[in-house]
Amino acid sequence: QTVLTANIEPATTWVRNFNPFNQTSARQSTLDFMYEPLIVFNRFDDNKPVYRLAESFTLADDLKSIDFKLRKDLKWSDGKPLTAADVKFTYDYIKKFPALDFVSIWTFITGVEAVDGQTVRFTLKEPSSIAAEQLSQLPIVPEHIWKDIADPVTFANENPVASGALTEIPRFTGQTYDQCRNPNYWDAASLKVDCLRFPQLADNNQILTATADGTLDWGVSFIPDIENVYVAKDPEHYHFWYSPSSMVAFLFNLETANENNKKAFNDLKFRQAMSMALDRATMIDIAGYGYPTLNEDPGLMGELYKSWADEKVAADLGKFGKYDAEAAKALLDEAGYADKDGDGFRENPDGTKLSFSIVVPSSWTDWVDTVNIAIEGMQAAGVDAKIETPEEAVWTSNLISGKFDAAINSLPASASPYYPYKRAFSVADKGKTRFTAQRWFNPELEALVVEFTHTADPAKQKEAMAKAQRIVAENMPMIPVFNNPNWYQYNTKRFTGWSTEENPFVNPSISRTNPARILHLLALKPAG
Amino acid sequence: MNQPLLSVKNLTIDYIGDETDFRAVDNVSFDVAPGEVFGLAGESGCGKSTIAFAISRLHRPPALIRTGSEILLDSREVLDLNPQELAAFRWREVAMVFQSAMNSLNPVLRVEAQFYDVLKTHLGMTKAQARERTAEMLKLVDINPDRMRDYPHQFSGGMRQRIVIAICLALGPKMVVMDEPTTALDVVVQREILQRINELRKKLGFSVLFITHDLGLMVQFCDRIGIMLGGKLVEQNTAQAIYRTPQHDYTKKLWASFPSLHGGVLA
Amino acid sequence: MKTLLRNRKALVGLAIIATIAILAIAAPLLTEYNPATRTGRPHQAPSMDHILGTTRIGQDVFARVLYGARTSLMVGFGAGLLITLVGTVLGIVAGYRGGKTDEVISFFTNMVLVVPNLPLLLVLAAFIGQASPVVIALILGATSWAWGARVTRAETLSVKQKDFVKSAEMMGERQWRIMAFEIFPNVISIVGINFIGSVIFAIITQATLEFLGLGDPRAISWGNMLFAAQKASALSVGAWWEILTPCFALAFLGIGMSLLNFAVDEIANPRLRTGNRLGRWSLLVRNGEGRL
Amino acid sequence: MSETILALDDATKTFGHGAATVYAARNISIALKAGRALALVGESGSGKTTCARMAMLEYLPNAGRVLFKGQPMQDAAAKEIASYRRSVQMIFQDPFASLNPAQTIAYHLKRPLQLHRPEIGKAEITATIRELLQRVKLDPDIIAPKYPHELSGGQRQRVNIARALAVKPEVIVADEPTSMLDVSVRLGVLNLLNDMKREMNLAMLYITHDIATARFVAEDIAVMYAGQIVEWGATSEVIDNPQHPYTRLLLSAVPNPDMRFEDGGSDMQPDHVDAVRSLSARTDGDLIEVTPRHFARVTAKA
Amino acid sequence: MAFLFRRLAFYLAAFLAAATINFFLPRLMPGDPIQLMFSSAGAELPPESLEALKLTFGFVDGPLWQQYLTYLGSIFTGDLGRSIKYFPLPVTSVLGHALIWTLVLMGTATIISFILGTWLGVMAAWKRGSRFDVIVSVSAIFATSVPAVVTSLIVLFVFGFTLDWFPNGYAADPSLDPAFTLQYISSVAYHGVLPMVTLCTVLIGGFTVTMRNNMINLLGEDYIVMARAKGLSDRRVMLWYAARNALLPTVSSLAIAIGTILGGSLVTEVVFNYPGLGNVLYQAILARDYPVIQGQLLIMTATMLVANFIVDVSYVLLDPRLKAA
Ligand SMILES: Nc1ncnc2c1ncn2[C@@H]1O[C@H](COP(=O)(O)OP(=O)(O)OP(=O)(O)O)[C@@H](O)[C@H]1O
Ligand SMILES: Nc1ncnc2c1ncn2[C@@H]1O[C@H](COP(=O)(O)OP(=O)(O)OP(=O)(O)O)[C@@H](O)[C@H]1O
Ligand SMILES: [Mg+2]
Ligand SMILES: [Mg+2]
Ligand code: NI
Repeated sequence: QTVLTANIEPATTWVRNFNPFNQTSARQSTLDFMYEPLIVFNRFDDNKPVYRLAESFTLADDLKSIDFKLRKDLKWSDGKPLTAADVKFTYDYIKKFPALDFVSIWTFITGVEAVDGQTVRFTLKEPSSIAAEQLSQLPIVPEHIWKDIADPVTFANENPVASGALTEIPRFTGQTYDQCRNPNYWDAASLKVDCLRFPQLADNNQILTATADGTLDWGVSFIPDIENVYVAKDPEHYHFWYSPSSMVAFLFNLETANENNKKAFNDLKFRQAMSMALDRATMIDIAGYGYPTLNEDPGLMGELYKSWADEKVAADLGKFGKYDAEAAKALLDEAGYADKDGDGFRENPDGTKLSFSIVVPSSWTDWVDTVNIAIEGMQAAGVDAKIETPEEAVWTSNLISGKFDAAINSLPASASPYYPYKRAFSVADKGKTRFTAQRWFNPELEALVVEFTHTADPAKQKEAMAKAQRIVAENMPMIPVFNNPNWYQYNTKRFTGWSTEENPFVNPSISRTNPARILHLLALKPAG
Repeated sequence: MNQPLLSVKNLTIDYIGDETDFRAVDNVSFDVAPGEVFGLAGESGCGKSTIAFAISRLHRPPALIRTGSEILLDSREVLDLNPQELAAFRWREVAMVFQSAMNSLNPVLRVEAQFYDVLKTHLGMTKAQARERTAEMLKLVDINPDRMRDYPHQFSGGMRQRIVIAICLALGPKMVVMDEPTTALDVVVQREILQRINELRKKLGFSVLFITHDLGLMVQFCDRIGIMLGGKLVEQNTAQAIYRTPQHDYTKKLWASFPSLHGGVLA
Repeated sequence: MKTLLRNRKALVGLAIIATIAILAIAAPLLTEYNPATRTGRPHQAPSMDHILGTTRIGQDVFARVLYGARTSLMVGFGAGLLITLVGTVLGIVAGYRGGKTDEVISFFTNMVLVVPNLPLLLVLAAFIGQASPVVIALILGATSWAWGARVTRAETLSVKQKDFVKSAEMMGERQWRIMAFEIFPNVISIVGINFIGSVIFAIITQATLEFLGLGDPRAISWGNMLFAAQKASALSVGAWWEILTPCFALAFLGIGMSLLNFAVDEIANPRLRTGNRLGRWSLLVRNGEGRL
Repeated sequence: MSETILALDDATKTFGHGAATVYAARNISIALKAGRALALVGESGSGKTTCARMAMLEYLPNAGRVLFKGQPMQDAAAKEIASYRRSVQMIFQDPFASLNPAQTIAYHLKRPLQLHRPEIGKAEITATIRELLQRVKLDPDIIAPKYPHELSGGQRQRVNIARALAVKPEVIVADEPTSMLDVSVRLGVLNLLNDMKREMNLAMLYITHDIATARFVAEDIAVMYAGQIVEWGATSEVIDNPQHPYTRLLLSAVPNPDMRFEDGGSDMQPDHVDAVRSLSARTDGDLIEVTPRHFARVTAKA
Repeated sequence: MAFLFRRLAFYLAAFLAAATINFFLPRLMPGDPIQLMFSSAGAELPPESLEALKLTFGFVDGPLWQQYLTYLGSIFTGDLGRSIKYFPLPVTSVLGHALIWTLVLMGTATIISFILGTWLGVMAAWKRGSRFDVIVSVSAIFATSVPAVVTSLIVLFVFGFTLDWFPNGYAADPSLDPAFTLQYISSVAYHGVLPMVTLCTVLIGGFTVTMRNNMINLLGEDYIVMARAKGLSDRRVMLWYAARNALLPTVSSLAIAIGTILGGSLVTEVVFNYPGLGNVLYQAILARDYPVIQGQLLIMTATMLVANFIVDVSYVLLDPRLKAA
């Protein structure tokens, strides 16, 4: 038996919960590993679809419906056949129990039907070119099990019957659990790893210990000073690779309750000056141990969406994304921000006081450090910026409700800039998520984002994005500083086949947000 | 006088202080004959209890018995006894009633257990034997033996005092030291107890070292009396002599401060 | 006060606290670094430039520990004062007034006593969110007075029995005057012990709360230093100076306060005093000048 | 006959309730007259202090009255109580406990003056304190600034007396004022009390268990047993001609250097003592005037 | 007996009051668990699913008084709701599991340090002023004055990291299944050493000092002197007369110490990643897991009350003087 030890999530004790619809309390090895997706889109390979339960999909020409064709002879782990009926059941089921619908798929589709034993058809509310991606996010569950479950919301699904690679739980304690090979897995031939083992690791110190002593084969944690603490322990086998992931950006609340600050925040020149006051290199170097990737793109593309970036935007507006203390001061001078009362800080052009705090969750120390460096820069430019460190929960709710002046925030990585734009700039999301915290909205931009999903033509999509990023770059609603690293450590002592910097065939993260992890797992094989 | 039972010679005791020492007993010498009642009188703090403690060698640091002091009991130097000898000596030869007998019984042990302690340690008695002896002793001091299973707080002050006396006499000691055994009691009870002790003394023949500040009582009860002042023994004589013909000024002053029941002031 | 200075424990304790206080006050003279800003590369080991090395983001540990002392002392003494004030007033009032007043106060006292303090504080600190040192001092004051109230009440009850209180009552003194001038001066040693104990408690608790991440991370304090060090995995990456420095600072201050506590204890209860005399006694015994 | 200033009239005080009721004082009637002292004697726990406390209004009798110059004080107004407090002063048994260790002697004397003699100005207070201390034969310069623990027991008791005198009282209640003092200083304090009583025409309640000192100080004596007065009358009359068995027992138990135990001093038979006790504890019977102004409780033989 | 009833009534009242505080406190905390989960769940949760989450965890808001009544009812039925962080486990099972470990850790540490501390205190008082006394007293001062955080960090640093003699976390080797096997039990013991040492260090000083002070006060009592005068052996006087009586106030301090112990064990558990109650509480606070916080405070208060009551009872049983009262 080959057992691969991995760390997905920090926890103080494992709770046996494999309910695939529960996004917050179920074990993070439930999706993808246990419930096979229909299709996996490989972001590291031009977002190409890798067919899993589905062997193909067809998007209608009007982009208003989509058919998935399932593979033949699929089986659940208990040996019962997996058919289009199960898919239909699943979608009907979550319509019945909205608490299960963790991606609100029923706001996206209007109907589901089993065309035949192998084919399901979804009808869409709006034309969408990304329907396959959206619909692949949800797990498919066996009708013969779930139809009898009275309360699927609190159902812990302790002994799952599923379709994925690893469905069996031979051992589960508060401190470790194993998830092993599905006896009826359709792709068993590709799977060389018999079991994944998840030891419970509570905090950085423990993770660090487990990583450094070689217990972990696959890790996704932040390791400080990794060259010394980890790689140096066994340079031959211990490796890491930090590719760019979610974007970290500063933002100003354009609707802040503080009228004086609001004036400045709504002044594009002020925002641009602030952006130029940020010493991004130092943030990366000091706060981030050098691991993050610089992001100076006012259009928010950065390293991550490089292929979508419009060079002209960078040429025209790129300078506002770069650290330039003198230019920042000059721009502020020009815009009329001057220290009139001699307190060492600039006031608004109309003489009202300008003073704000940047909120950051207290326990996210790297961000706290980042903000401190930002404040050094802003203060050097003569702006009275301070830091405020509420708890994570409070930070989140303040961002959502708009009770703050300025903040540091992140936007998750995705296959295309569509998602970050949609998340951050949809007026419908205002007051609902922390991603719209800056409260900057632009109808033209929103139209372009919709337009992007209404065409399946890559050229048109690219054009829409080019227009969109120019609008964003011109308005600078967010001030990106860097992209977080995609934490990933791997140990080649027991397994090989890892996705590496040299051979980046798949997003290497084992975390729940990366469905391609199943592809990664299938690529691994015992060493030697 | 024949061979004394207790002979204290040049007893000097200091309480060691952080910088200076306090001389509580200063070169005190006296003898107590077998069967005799010797009284020590003097005002509070003059060193009476300190002497009493020294006789059973009960002092703990910072008390220091100065070299040159001698305490002979039956011609044996008490200060030279080794721990085993000392353990055997205590209570068998010299027993003691404390200043506040009220508090000298352990509040959480039954009376019986406090007898048994002594009887077992010194005579190796079994529980049953000890119970028998306890009953005997309690009867001696007029306490119903049925109450031996009670706790000290269930007795009145006078009864507790008598219980202590009974424990004192349980081993038939040669000498009983009584350090103000009746100060906390009213005169009637006091009188009762002292009479009882007097009877027992006559019956059992032990000597008594009796400490009090009540000179009138002392003259009534003691054969000889020593008067102490500031750690020194300033006068020592028979009770009658101390009463009728006090020599030392201090003794005279003491008598002068007693209002009497029938005249103005005594003496 | 004189007795306090004659006590060796008190002297050492006071010396420790004074040293820390002086270091805290003189911090700007002792280090040119600003404790809040980066002044060097991350995690530099102790060197001439940075006597106690630097933190994860390059702040000077020495500067932080010096300025942090200010916070610890301020919170400690502030909260200690508050706790003692509340405890003493409630204790004396309950003990002296008796009756219903006593019943009500005692009920609350006992209730606060049976609610575990640290967990409650944890919840409170989380409730308040980013509790700054001042806020921590305030909530400590609000929740930790019970023990002091209880012992002060007990002591008041015994002092109240004393004839001088009776005498004042019979003289027709006002109640507040009796509490303030007759009783209070006589429970002062208990109040002193309570105060020092509360200071220790406040210092420890503040550090603990901050270590658990429930404090305001902007504050420069020893608890936050521990929190930051722990967050930066200082132990794992071998930056022992970052974690051990606040550890020892806290231990040192704790020991100083404890010594003082014991000294006051001994002064309040002379039986506990050992002092010099036992040493002198042993010496005399060894020299054959006496025995037991 | 001088006037009665303070009196307890048929006063009863109990503690506890139900089966655990203690009759600390039962139907006590006593009268204190100007220039005279009444001694209360009796064994420990007989209720002497309880009587004193009732007289001090520290607690009120459950039944009966406290009369001050004929006025019942139980439900007097606060103002009357205040003047009562000023007129009736107490000297406590324990000179250690009755002075606040945290305050100077001067403070102790200053407070009653400030409270009850507001007519005395600030400047005069110091002079008055000096005068008071001199009156109790203490040197004001040395004593006034000292703290209680720096004084001897006798000195402290003198300070207590001075404090009681500070407000020019009419009644002094002294609860065993000398029992904690060394023999050698006792007499001095008693003499002082005697002098004050005469000079200032004070009425005095003198509580003691030492019948000999009672004789020295008091004109009248009342013997208590188990919460009741068993006998009372003029001191010499009661001592020389005791009527109640308990009084006799008490007198016979007083240490007497003229009677060695061997010489028949040990004549108290336990049986006799018990009999006297149970007789004295009975609550039936009345105080009968045996000879003029000499009362004894007579209990019918069982 | 009446005394015990009075106490019992007090405990009931205190419990209700504490329960009420428990109810309102978490509800006043800013930030709610759903938003927290929502934010940490990442981007793929669209805002619409917030409602789904609220449904999941039963966060349907009735009027406060109604919630309060339901809550009071739930206390007495023992149904404390479901944990949010450990969804869908019921709070009782989350706490029950943690309780076992806390009992193992705290119980053992308390017993060890109580016995050892008491013994040291007795010996130190008996040998007053000796070198033993000096060493014990001074170390006790040191031990009591160093915060649990500091002790645990230093212990972890020295024995866990630097010397690497003991594991840095867990209650047992994760690769073993819980069972009554020698292997598992010895693994539990091995993992317990460091937290235990820390807790003992934190606790022992207090016990030592209390006992020493009590003893010293008692050694001046007449009945102790009398016991020595009786010729009893030192050992017997020390144990049977002095220590026994000095223990009484110590026992009562034990009840109050439970609070300190809970606090100390919280920090220790967090530092050593020990799966006990303290750690659970800490995590619950961070995750705003109200049901667990509530249940936890309730359990802790109940523990304190029970401990106090046991002490009250045993006090009455141990001290004959109180029986009469
Ligand atoms: N442990 C001690 N340390 C220092 N001094 C002490 C100690 N014990 C007693 N003394 C002092 O020694 C002197 C004699 O004390 P001792 O107890 O012998 O007096 P006493 O004559 O028995 O007085 P009393 O009649 O009040 O019992 C006193 O002045 C007392 O203050
Ligand atoms: N506050 C009280 N509560 C309950 N019982 C009391 C109280 N005060 C006095 N007693 C009881 O009342 C009785 C009389 O007490 P009191 O103090 O008056 O006696 P006493 O004659 O002054 O005794 P002593 O000579 O010891 O001072 C005693 O049995 C005592 O126990
Ligand atoms: Mg004495
Ligand atoms: Mg009395
Ligand atoms: Ni805030």
